Amino acid sequence: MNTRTYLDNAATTPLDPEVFAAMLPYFQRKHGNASSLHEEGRQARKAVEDARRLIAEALSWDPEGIVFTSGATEADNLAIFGLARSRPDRRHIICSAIEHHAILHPCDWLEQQGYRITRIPVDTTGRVNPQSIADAIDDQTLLVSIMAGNNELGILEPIREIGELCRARSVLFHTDAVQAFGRVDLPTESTDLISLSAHKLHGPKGVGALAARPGMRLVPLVHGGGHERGVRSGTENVHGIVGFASACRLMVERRETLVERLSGFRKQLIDGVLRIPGTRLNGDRSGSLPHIANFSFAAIEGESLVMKLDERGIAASTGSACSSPNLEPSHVLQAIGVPIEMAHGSLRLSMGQQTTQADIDTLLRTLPGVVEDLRSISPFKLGDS
Amino acid sequence: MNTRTYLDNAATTPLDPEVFAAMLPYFQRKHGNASSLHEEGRQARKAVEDARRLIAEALSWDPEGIVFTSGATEADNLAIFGLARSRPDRRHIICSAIEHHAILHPCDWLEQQGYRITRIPVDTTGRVNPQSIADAIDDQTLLVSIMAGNNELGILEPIREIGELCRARSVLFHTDAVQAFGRVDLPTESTDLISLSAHKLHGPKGVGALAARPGMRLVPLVHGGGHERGVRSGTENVHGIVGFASACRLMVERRETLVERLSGFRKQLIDGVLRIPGTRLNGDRSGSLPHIANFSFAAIEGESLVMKLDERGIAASTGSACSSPNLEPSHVLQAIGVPIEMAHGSLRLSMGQQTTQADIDTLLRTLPGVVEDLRSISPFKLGDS
Amino acid sequence: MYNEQVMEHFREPRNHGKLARYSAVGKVGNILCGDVMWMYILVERAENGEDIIADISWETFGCTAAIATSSMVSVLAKGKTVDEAITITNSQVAAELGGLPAPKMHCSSLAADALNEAIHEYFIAEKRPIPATLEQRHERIARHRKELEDRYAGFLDQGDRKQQIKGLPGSPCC
Amino acid sequence: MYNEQVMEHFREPRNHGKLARYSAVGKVGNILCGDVMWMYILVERAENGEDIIADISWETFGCTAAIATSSMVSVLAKGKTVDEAITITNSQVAAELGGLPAPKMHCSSLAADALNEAIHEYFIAEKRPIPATLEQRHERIARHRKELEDRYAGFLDQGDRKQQIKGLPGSPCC
Ligand SMILES: Cc1ncc(COP(=O)(O)O)c(C=O)c1O
Ligand SMILES: Cc1ncc(COP(=O)(O)O)c(C=O)c1O
Ligand code: FES
Ligand code: FES
Repeated sequence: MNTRTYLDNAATTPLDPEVFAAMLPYFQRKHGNASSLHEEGRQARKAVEDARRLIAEALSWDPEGIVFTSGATEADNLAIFGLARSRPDRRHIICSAIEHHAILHPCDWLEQQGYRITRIPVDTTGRVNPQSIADAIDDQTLLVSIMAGNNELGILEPIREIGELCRARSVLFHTDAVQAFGRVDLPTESTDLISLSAHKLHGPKGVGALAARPGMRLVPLVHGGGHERGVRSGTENVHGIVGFASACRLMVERRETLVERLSGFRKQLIDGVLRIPGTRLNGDRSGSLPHIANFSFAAIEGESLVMKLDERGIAASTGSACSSPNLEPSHVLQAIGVPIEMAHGSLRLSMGQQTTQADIDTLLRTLPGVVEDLRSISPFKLGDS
Repeated sequence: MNTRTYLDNAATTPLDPEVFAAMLPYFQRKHGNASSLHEEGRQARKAVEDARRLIAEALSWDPEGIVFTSGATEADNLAIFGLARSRPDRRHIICSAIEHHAILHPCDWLEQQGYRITRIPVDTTGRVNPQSIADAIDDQTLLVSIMAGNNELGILEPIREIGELCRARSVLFHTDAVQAFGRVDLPTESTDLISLSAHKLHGPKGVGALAARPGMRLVPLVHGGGHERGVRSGTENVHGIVGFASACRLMVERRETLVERLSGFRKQLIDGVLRIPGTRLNGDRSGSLPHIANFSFAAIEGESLVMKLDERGIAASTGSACSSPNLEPSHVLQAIGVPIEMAHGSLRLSMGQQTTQADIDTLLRTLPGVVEDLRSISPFKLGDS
Repeated sequence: MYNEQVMEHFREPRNHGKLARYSAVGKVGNILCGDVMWMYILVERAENGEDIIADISWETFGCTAAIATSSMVSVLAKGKTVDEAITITNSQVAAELGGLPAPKMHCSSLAADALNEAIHEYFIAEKRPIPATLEQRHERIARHRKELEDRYAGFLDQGDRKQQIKGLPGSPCC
Repeated sequence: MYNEQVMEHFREPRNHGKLARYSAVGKVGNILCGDVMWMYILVERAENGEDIIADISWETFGCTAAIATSSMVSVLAKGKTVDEAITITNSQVAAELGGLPAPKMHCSSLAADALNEAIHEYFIAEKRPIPATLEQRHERIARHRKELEDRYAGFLDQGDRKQQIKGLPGSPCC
């Protein structure tokens, strides 16, 4: 594993050494429970509250509204269920067809309970048309949830416009900013709830947050000792929270240079990969997150493509059916209408702060041969169809 | 903080150095997402599944039934809500009056939704009478939840008997074994669900588990990517899970010597503290967890007692009203009927594997003076009442 | 949680204990709620005819904040005229201590109330006309005490302080 | 996830590609489900009169397991008599590979099915009586293909393979 090329940073990012250094004191030396009265407890409490302030600052948010969770999946669930249970009179939710499962599955569950769920379709690049959201809002609408940037395609959604139109219609607006935070500007002033996850930001796994407007009533998913102002009980994951805050701060600090570098790499990736015959870009060249690019290759299947790349030292991912535990293809690729023979052969390349020019070169040097190998054993030939 | 005496291990324990060493590779070098296909992902998956097996072994449980959560608060909630939502026909739950809030508050919530909740009273030592559970079970009973060992008093509940009588009546039995696991034998064969938390076992904060009989249907609290066999979605906290497993293994390995040592310390604590006039032991000398002892001191208040001890380098905790954010006294001390003038002056001392004879000596040397100081400024005198 | 000033008064409380000789004592709080404060004052007539709090002390059963605010109230009142002492408010006590955590603000009102009650008792004993603000505050304190006693009546069982407190809501463990 | 044997066949697949000369081809799978396997066999009459699978090759669109099982089936069948080759089952294929992850077991059936179909086509072409097990399996495979085609009919739009696959359920991202 010495010279691996890790291009799956949308799945998870390696922990930043500086983040790890920030966490280090909280494993053994400062091990207190943040609810304890004594010195050890006060130290932990201070760490948690300092972290809350740091994250609030990075988001331009009121610290009172930051609720720490075990990750963005929980944050997304808390947004959906927390609001649904606090406002049972409103039984209509609007989301996009390409939300993460952490949004779609809570919505599916509510639909079974009799909620109306409007899943807004996207265009062939993956973009939601704000007008279709305006059209879908009615006086039963509890919440509009549209992700800021899509984790498979990298496409950015027009969340500023959507947030503003929700505000004008007095409907709450949530955005899953797991991939977008620290990479693009978020229109926090027109957003009511934001989900974040530390491990997508070179922070630790197992911690995230829901930022909610202070005072917004959310019924907890997890009841107990009354932590996090009663919205999320459970002993605080102090080292995780400290690492999360440190990661947020670093993302904001480094954003400008990072985005510039990754945008350059992304262009190289797109130009280079599209030179391979029978290839298509899923998503769009522009209006995208800087770190994610998604492709499809005719006549080959994505799982075997990822495995061949892995054999050559490159980590990437795919939305192919064969790669999923239940053998169902990516709902995102379906939603943008990728042609059948292309849908199974998708490849997501995603970069992090540690990504180098050498990584890009390695990928572009290796990928054509791998694609060719797999095509040479495929019953479909490029000229086909 | 160099020579602190940490006697609040029931609140949280310092991370074991060996546990930390086990976690270390999973922060930076092995940073993959356990759902990813590639080498980094497979490494993470292996770590998670190895951990699941280790914990299952430590519990004598089927690994298929181990669901990783963000801690025991979530595990307790998942047991209560997960079952309630999967079996909506049964709307009666039995628990003890001295369960942790992570059990009581989900029950309170269900009660608001129309469930019947029977909160079994305890005797003056904190013990549940199994007969009163047998009497409370009816054909609507979904679940009996009785903790294995109480976190405030240390008292052990007769969970083997309770589990067996539940089994005989075909009612599911859950136990919160957060404090008891690794310290006493658990009757796993007569238990259907068990909650655990890593940070109470010298493992990391932010991770725990619900062990459920394999195949038992639990409706998830958190829906999404379908992790943990669909019962608990969210990217796995790999380093946390690895640390949790390591901690469980060490607890089991060291249990015999640890329990012997701590039981000896506990006896010294009880003998020594009761020598202070106007003192009472809450709980019981025997039939208790080896690491927890709870006392009350007449005429003084617990928060100021804990703060005075803290000033002298000793970390402990109290169930006093003044120490709680909402100024309500411990429901556990209330449930065992601690006399009023004693209820406010409680002190919980709890030990961990790092506790030494010197810690016990320090406490016993320091406490009498601190109690006397506070009594000297109290309007109540010992002879009173 | 507590600032250094609070901790300093907690560590080295000023004027604690019971005065050997005192003019009046103000008793506030309730053992059931977990805080009880007794404030002793010794009032002396100065040469200019003013009533001076020549000495003051207190006994407190309560938390760190309760002890620190008792101490601070005694410092603030000592040497003041009774008329000046009446004007000491709980927010002043908290402010002099550099602030208190939100859930602990009530402790500062407890200390200021105890002083108020001591002075009120002094006025009664001296059969002096009671200033309106003093009386109003006294009535508020009495009302509050009555409320508490009613709330906990079930547990008090006619003055038996040994009565057990089963059934109060909530808890602070972790 | 995959064991070393599977990975070895994936890395160095045996007998892949299209035979220059073949007696029959078996085609199974469906592009909509993401796996398609074509198995080519060259059958030769041995001196003792037996039909031998003298050469075999395959083309596969599918996952690692699909590729490895294609490779393994070709290895197992090569040089066998047709009658022997008929008896190769998918569990045998998986076992020879040292096992497959549970969700990938169907890939091994795909490979064994492709061989079955090739042999079935050969029997038809040779106008030979078709053994009952071969025919049963052929019918099962045909039924399954029909089911899949029905299930995806909406997306297929009368043979237009370019049709988009909007609306299939689920996804594998993380
Ligand atoms: C857009 C998006 N939302 C939510 C999640 C879930 O976050 P977590 O892994 O913290 O549960 C992910 C990644 O898994 C994501 O990419
Ligand atoms: C008995 C008991 N149950 C549950 C919990 C909650 O566990 P966690 O801190 O992992 O949320 C605790 C401690 O906080 C406990 O002592
Ligand atoms: S071909 Fe799709 S899972 Fe094997
Ligand atoms: S005396 Fe109880 S909170 Fe201060």
